[in-house]
Amino acid sequence: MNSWLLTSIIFVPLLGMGTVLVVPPHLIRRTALLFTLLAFLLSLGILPHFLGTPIQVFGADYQNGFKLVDRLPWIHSGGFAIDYMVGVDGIGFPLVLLTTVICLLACIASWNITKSPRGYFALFLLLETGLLGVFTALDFFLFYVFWELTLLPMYFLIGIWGGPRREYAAIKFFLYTLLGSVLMLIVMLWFFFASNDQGAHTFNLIRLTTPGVLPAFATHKAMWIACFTMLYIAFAVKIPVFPFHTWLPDAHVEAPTPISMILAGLLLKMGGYGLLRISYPILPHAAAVQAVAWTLGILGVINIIYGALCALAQTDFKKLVAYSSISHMGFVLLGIALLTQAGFQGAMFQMIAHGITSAAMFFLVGVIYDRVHHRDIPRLGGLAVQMPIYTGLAILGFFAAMGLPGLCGFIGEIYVLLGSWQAQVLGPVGAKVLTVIAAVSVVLTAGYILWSVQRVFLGAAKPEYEGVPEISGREILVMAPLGALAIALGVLPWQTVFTFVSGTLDHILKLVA
Amino acid sequence: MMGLTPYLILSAILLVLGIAIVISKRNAIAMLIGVEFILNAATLNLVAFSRHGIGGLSGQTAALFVIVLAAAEAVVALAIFLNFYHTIATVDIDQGDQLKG
Amino acid sequence: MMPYAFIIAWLLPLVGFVVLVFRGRRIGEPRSGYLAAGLMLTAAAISLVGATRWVIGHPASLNVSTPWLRLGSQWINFGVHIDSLTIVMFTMVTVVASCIFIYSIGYMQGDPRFPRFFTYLSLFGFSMLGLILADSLIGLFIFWELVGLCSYFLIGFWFEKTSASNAAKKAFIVNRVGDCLFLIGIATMLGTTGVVSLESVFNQVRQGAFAGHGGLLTFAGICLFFGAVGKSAQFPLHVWLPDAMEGPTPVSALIHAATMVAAGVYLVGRIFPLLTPTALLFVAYIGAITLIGSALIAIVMTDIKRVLAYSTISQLGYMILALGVGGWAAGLFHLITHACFKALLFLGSGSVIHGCHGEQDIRKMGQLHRKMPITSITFLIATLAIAGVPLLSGFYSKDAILASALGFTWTHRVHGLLFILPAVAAAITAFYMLRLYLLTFWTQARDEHVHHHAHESPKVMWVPLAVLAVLTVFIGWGGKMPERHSLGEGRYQYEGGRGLVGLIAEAQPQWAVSWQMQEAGHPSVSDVSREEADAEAAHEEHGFHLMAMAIATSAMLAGVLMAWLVYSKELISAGKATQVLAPVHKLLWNKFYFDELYRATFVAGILLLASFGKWFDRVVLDGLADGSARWMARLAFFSGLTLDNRGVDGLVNGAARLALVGGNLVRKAQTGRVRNYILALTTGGAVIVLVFVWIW
Amino acid sequence: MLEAVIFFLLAGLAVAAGVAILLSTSIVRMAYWLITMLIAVGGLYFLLGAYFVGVIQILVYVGGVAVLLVFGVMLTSRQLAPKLRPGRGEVVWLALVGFVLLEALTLSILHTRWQQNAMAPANSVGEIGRSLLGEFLGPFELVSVLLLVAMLGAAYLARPKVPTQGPQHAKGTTVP
Amino acid sequence: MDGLTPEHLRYLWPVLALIVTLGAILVGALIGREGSGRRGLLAAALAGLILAVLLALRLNPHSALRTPPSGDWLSRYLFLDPLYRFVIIYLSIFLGGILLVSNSLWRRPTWEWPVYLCLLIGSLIGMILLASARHLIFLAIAFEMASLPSYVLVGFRRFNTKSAEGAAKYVVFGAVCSALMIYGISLLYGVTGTFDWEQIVLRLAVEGVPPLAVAALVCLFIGLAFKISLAPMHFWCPDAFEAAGADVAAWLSVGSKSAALLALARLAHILLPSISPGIRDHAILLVAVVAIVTMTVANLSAYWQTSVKRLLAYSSIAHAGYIVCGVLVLADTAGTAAIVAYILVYLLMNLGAFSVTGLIEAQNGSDHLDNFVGLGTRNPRLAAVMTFFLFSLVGLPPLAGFAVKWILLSTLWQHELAFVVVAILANTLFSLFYYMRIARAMYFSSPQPVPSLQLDGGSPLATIQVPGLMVAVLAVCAAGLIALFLGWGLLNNLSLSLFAT
Repeated sequence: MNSWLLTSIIFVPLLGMGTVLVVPPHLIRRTALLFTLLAFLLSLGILPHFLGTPIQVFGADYQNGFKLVDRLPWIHSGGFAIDYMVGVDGIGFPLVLLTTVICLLACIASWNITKSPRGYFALFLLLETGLLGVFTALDFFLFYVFWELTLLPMYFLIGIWGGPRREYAAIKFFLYTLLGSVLMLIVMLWFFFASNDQGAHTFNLIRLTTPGVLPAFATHKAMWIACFTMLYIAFAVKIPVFPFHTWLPDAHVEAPTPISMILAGLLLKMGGYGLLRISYPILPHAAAVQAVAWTLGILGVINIIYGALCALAQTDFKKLVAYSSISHMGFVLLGIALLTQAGFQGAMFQMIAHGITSAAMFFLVGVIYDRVHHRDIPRLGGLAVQMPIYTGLAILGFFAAMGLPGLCGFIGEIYVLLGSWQAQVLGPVGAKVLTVIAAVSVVLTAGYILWSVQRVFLGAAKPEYEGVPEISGREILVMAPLGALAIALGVLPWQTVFTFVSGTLDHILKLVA
Repeated sequence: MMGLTPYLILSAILLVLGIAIVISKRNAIAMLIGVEFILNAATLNLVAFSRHGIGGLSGQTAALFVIVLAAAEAVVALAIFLNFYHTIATVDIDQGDQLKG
Repeated sequence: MMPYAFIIAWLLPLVGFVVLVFRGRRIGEPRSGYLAAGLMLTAAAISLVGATRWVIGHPASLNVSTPWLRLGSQWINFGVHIDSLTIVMFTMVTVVASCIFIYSIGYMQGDPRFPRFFTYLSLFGFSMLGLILADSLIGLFIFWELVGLCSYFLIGFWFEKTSASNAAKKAFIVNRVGDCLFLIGIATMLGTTGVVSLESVFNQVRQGAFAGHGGLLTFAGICLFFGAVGKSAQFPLHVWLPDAMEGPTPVSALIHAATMVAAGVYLVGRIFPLLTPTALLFVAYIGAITLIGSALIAIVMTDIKRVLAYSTISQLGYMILALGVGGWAAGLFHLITHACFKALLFLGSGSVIHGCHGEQDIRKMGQLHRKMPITSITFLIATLAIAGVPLLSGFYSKDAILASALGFTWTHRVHGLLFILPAVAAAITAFYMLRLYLLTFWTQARDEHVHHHAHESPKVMWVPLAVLAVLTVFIGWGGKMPERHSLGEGRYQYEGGRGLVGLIAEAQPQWAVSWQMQEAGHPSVSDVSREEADAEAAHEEHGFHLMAMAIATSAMLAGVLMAWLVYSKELISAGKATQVLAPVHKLLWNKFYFDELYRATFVAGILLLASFGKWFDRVVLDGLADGSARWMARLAFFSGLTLDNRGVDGLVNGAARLALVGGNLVRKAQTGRVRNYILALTTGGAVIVLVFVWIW
Repeated sequence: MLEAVIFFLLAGLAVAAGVAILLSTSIVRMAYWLITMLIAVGGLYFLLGAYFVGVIQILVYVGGVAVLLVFGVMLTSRQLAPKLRPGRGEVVWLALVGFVLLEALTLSILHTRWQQNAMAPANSVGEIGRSLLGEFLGPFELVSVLLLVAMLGAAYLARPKVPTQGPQHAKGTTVP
Repeated sequence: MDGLTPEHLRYLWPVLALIVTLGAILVGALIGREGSGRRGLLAAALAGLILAVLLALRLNPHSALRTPPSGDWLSRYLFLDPLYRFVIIYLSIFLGGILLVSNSLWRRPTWEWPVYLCLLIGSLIGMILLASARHLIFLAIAFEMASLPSYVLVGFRRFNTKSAEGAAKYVVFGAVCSALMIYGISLLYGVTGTFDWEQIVLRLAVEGVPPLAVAALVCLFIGLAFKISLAPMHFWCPDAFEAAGADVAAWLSVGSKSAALLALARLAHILLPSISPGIRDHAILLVAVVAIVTMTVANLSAYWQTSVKRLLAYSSIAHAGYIVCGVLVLADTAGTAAIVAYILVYLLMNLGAFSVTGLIEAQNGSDHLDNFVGLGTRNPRLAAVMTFFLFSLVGLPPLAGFAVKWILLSTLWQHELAFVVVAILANTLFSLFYYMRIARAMYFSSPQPVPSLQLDGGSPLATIQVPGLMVAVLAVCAAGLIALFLGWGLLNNLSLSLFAT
């Protein structure tokens, strides 16, 4: 009973890419906007399917918590049972919605791309298809294909339309992610040949979560530790986590504004989503091991503190925002690592909240860059006088990222902190120590955000930026929805996010704990 | 009556000599001579085996074919060397080191 | 019906904020002020009506809440809790705020960003009232930070001045340090008790949620208290309040005198039942240190607003001390009275500054009472009130505090300091307040230019001064502290309170955590026996009250006399005194060097750590990734047998640097001479044959 | 017994020819030594009783291939080819590899057990003809096509430049 | 030999058809007017190829891999099974593509066109027979049949220094290797007394493998390894490909390599299962080591290349290394099926990549990397298609290169050859660099002033006119890559069905 809604959402951008390649030059931007808008409207179609279910009973258990499942046999030959299977559940659906929203806004933001727009918008739409595919794929092979599909367009988008050191940044991005995906390929092979779902091998992510489908894994402890580490590295590169994060600042600094909006808003979520979709449900006993929880927790905290510290010391505005993304994503990892219900909910919410705030912040930096053509904070200053409306929106965006109550950043952080405080997996004291260190980041975040706001916006008006034009209508069109979302998620988090997300997360936790 | 082994040893010696010639000589045609040595070693083997009752007549017919192959190869090789000579005015194969890396 | 009235009153400023945010610029200068002030006045009216209905109606407490969100498995409700303390605080905040709103219409006249000022003020009003009504720790925390945000905007209102934006940033970050510990406190409470709203937390604690680990309850109590320390500028985190004076004066009056800084004391009052005796002792000592330290600094300050700022810190120290020693009603009563006269003082100083066209240094003022009669009279009333002259509100509340302090020190002799320090500070307070008043209004005019131009502020500014002056005088009358009867198991019962202090005392928590309970962490342990407690209460009742009153008035008189001698009669010249005590004066003048200390340790430390982070990230980690590529490229290049003239032309650029290249060695083998190929071939063949034959 | 003497004579001659080629530097002398080697091997075939193969060897190899080589030598060495001395390193390496290969082969030859049955009777050309068209009919047909293609390629390459272009012998000139 | 009825020759028809086309072209060239244009002969050649394909399609051999010599005459020399049929169809269609490409890239005088066609068809016949040869002498002759025309083809541009040098080296190297192979065959004949591979295997299984037979097998392996360009025998490949034209290079890189690969796979899958486990493990280890060394050497050397043909030569060596791993899987026919699937996609990738390089070489002067600079702006569509081929050669998912590499990896993994899988993955990661260099040149670096390189005619950095035929070929290749990825289930079924009993 395929409902084809999800498949249409995924392949509408691909159709858009086709039309963009053939449409006359002056229509390119409009067609791209049309198709991203269409994808967004279709993704709204998913909403009624989730609104109907009452909160408690949502998603009876992890297996049949999936809705709008489209299943098509794709490759059934020579012992392979790969089928095109997409579906969406509590954690998938919000990310799909986030993807369509951010891509729509990024499309509006890339209105003044001058260098070969046809190629730009074609790759842009291909990237959107890849992202939508990653968040809905339920077959490991399909997940891997879409995961790699996002690699190609991003490489060219950064490489061709980027800043001065774009080639270096692009190849570095490509290499880090490819290294990760090669490890994922090995794990995919391992899962496939070790699984026997009623006798046959399977890639189906749902079937793999049922106990007994991976018999060899139940007995050999070393096997699932190895698999878990490899998968973790693949996802850690994307989140990014401490040792593998060096590509992010370079990629962000060099990528054009709309692309870094998508990079920060969506690509970083692939890592977190991967952990929640593949690592934890399929290898629950690996995740429950105290040593694993300790390492992930510590790495999460390092990410938070290290990101905040580096952000404090940056002079390039965009690099500062990039490091702030690392710090915020550290909360996601900490939330997931300590296996508490609130922690999971916090991690998921933080992913969505960070999507909104980081997209907003990168757009804001982009707006400044379009006007003054440099991002050097010491040289900036006194913009509040020239651009009051822009400063108002910027304050909203930056304070949301800082985690001010009433805005979306706060809810994610408070959930993760309160949740990880009660974690039992690290013994009575362990979790509490980690939470205290993470809580300190609240001060550091306030530090670097206020300091940068002060140096960029406040202070006396500088003659150098005399004639700087105020924020344009189009730019407000992009910032307004992000601001509204930040407030809505901050004031009513339960109605906007948690009703959909908590059901599935509770079941994943039930699998693990 | 001579045994089979001396013939085989001789063919082994011819093989080694052939390889040595090919490697040590810088003149293209000399290398061809080396190749002829190897092929002769092969034909000698074949004939020796067939005459000592292994595999009957097929060895000798195979030897014939090997000779024909050698001839064909020599023809093509010489044609190429001629062309090589025409363009680079020497037969020293080592001069041809533009293509490398 | 009652709670909904208060909720409407609470939401009015929010309406003002939303309207002003979008239409502020269009509404323009005076009208946006009238809108904001009008809304606040209506809120004040509603709360007054509500308060009178409450005093007559007498319900214990009212709760309204709606489910907001589910944290993990616990449901968090967002609601309103109203008891007599809330009523009193709500009325006080709305009344003082409306006075200040009206005042600032005059004060901020002609400022280009006039509407924006009132936008921030309305937002502050909304979040402060929200803080008072919040029924759960998390609700409290949310408005806690929103209030901090408004103080950030208002301090940094004139952001062209870098000192203003620095002060704003400093205020917010120091508040954030306090909030961070507050958050940890909330996490502990939530972690152990599993519930959020204050009522249910108290029940859980009483049913022994902290059984077995009393220490954790103390730790949680202290963490929560640190939130208050951050907000009410107590000892370790007080550095931001003096700098906050950069903001416009009405802001200092509203936020940094009456309301926001009081929020810390209100929080301690709310969580009082959770505080274990050790925690209370810690609170008391912090209060004591703050009040004596800031009082001393206030003596040497020359900027009129800085003096008032330090006096605020000192008075807050009093309130915290009162709560620490168990005088719950006394502390909070002092909070209300202090709000009135300190707001009056600040507005008075505002009108002085307004009159002297922005001049804040009292050394340049003098003889202004003739030029600004109303301001000087109202300022005098407030000064006397704060000094503790009888019949004024300050006297009653400070006397109550000293009484409870005396009561406490009487039973716990070892903590004698807790009474001596406030008593001494009472004298010092009287001294520096009188000094300020005399130097500003009575001594001969030191700066002719300032004196000449000084003029009385317009009607819209001195009317609020008058209203506040009236309040300062009458608010304390008719107040009587209720008696306390112990009902066993740490439960107490109060009755017989009259006046404002009686009203406040009604909200006093019925029970407190006793020593035994702290060790055992479980209430069932039999508490101080009933009779013994009653005896102690009775004894305490009469003796201390009179004795405290006597000591307080004598200290006040000493202070006033001293100030009179030094400044009015110049029998003891101030200048000579400063030379004799030069080192002490320098120490006080530099505010015990706290600012420099913090800047050297924390700020510098973090910045150092940050630059290390940046270096480590760029050099070490990036270096590792590129280095390995560069190293391999160098190895390959070096190992190449023959340099290929055509192949390698400037290949080592960015991308190459990244590529792992070991190919040169192998590529060089491709010498182009076919004989080498065949040599390699035969060697390969020979090796393979050898291996096989050897195996065989 | 006589047979053994003749064998050692011819084998010695063949090996001597090889060594001579190794040592000599002039290409012309090499060609002649090649011819002697071929003849020696032809003689061995006669000794072995494979008369037809021997004759073919003499006819095709010596008559055809060797003559072709000599022509090649004549055509390509118009100017006196420089004495081409192999480098020191190569000779040493060569000797080592050669010795290892030889040792391996001889050891394994001695090691294998051959079906030592009697020398097959000297067979007539007819039998070879029958096996040529019987068992080896496939290769026979294929070889004919091979020779056609080889001849075609060689003829193409060896065709002199089309006169219209005129002599262009300088190195590196290219004919589009 | 009893009478040969047409019935016996059923399997010979396709090959006969090719030989007849060869003859027809020769006769056509002779009787046709001088310089009458290439179209006529091209049509004749294509007709011959299509005829061969049709005839091959009519055959429906029983699918067992090894067929006892049935009545058919050819079965004595060839393994007449579906793989033989597949090879004919596969190589003929490929040659059709090559001819189309050559026709549009042709810059030489028209009288050389028929020679070119004949040489190509001759090598085609040789390759087809080599892939399924069973009788060792037949194998040797087919080997020569495939090699001799390719020596001439490499040296086809007669008086060009590079091609003459390349051909000379290639012919010497080839001659030595084929001579060694023939020597190996003679030894093998000595040990087993027969040329028929089936008998040899039986004999070796019965009596065990004497060291002389080992040496012989090694020499045989050296011969085939030369053709596949495996590690120690790969030296000729880069020089030959750089010397030859891009279309000839494509033909050699796919045609001769896949034929030799199939021959090796076929012989190994008959020999290895039946000989004693000791020798078999060593043999597998040898082939595995050679494969891994090939991959690594090729990938390492490819990075520094500036001539794209040379770079693609190293890439073909690397891919040969990947494919030969298929031989390691002995248990069932999955290994050979993986090889068949791989070479099918390999055809598309290489044909595409070499044709684009050919175009650039013809119209921009030389195949130096600098000529690729700024192609993204000059010919966006051509650059896009080239990027397709590059990323498929790397093995990224949306393209078929990944699918076949996946089939190969999963088959290897299934048979406990994990270390080979890891080696292939590492090399894939590593191969990314040199493919990226071409992509980087095309897209990222802006076209600098005229690059300093010797020109074979044509103006550098000029936009490239892509002739009609070429557009068709490129489109088919690119579309094939996508289609085969989406439908690689069918590809897998096809390759498996070749061996399903």
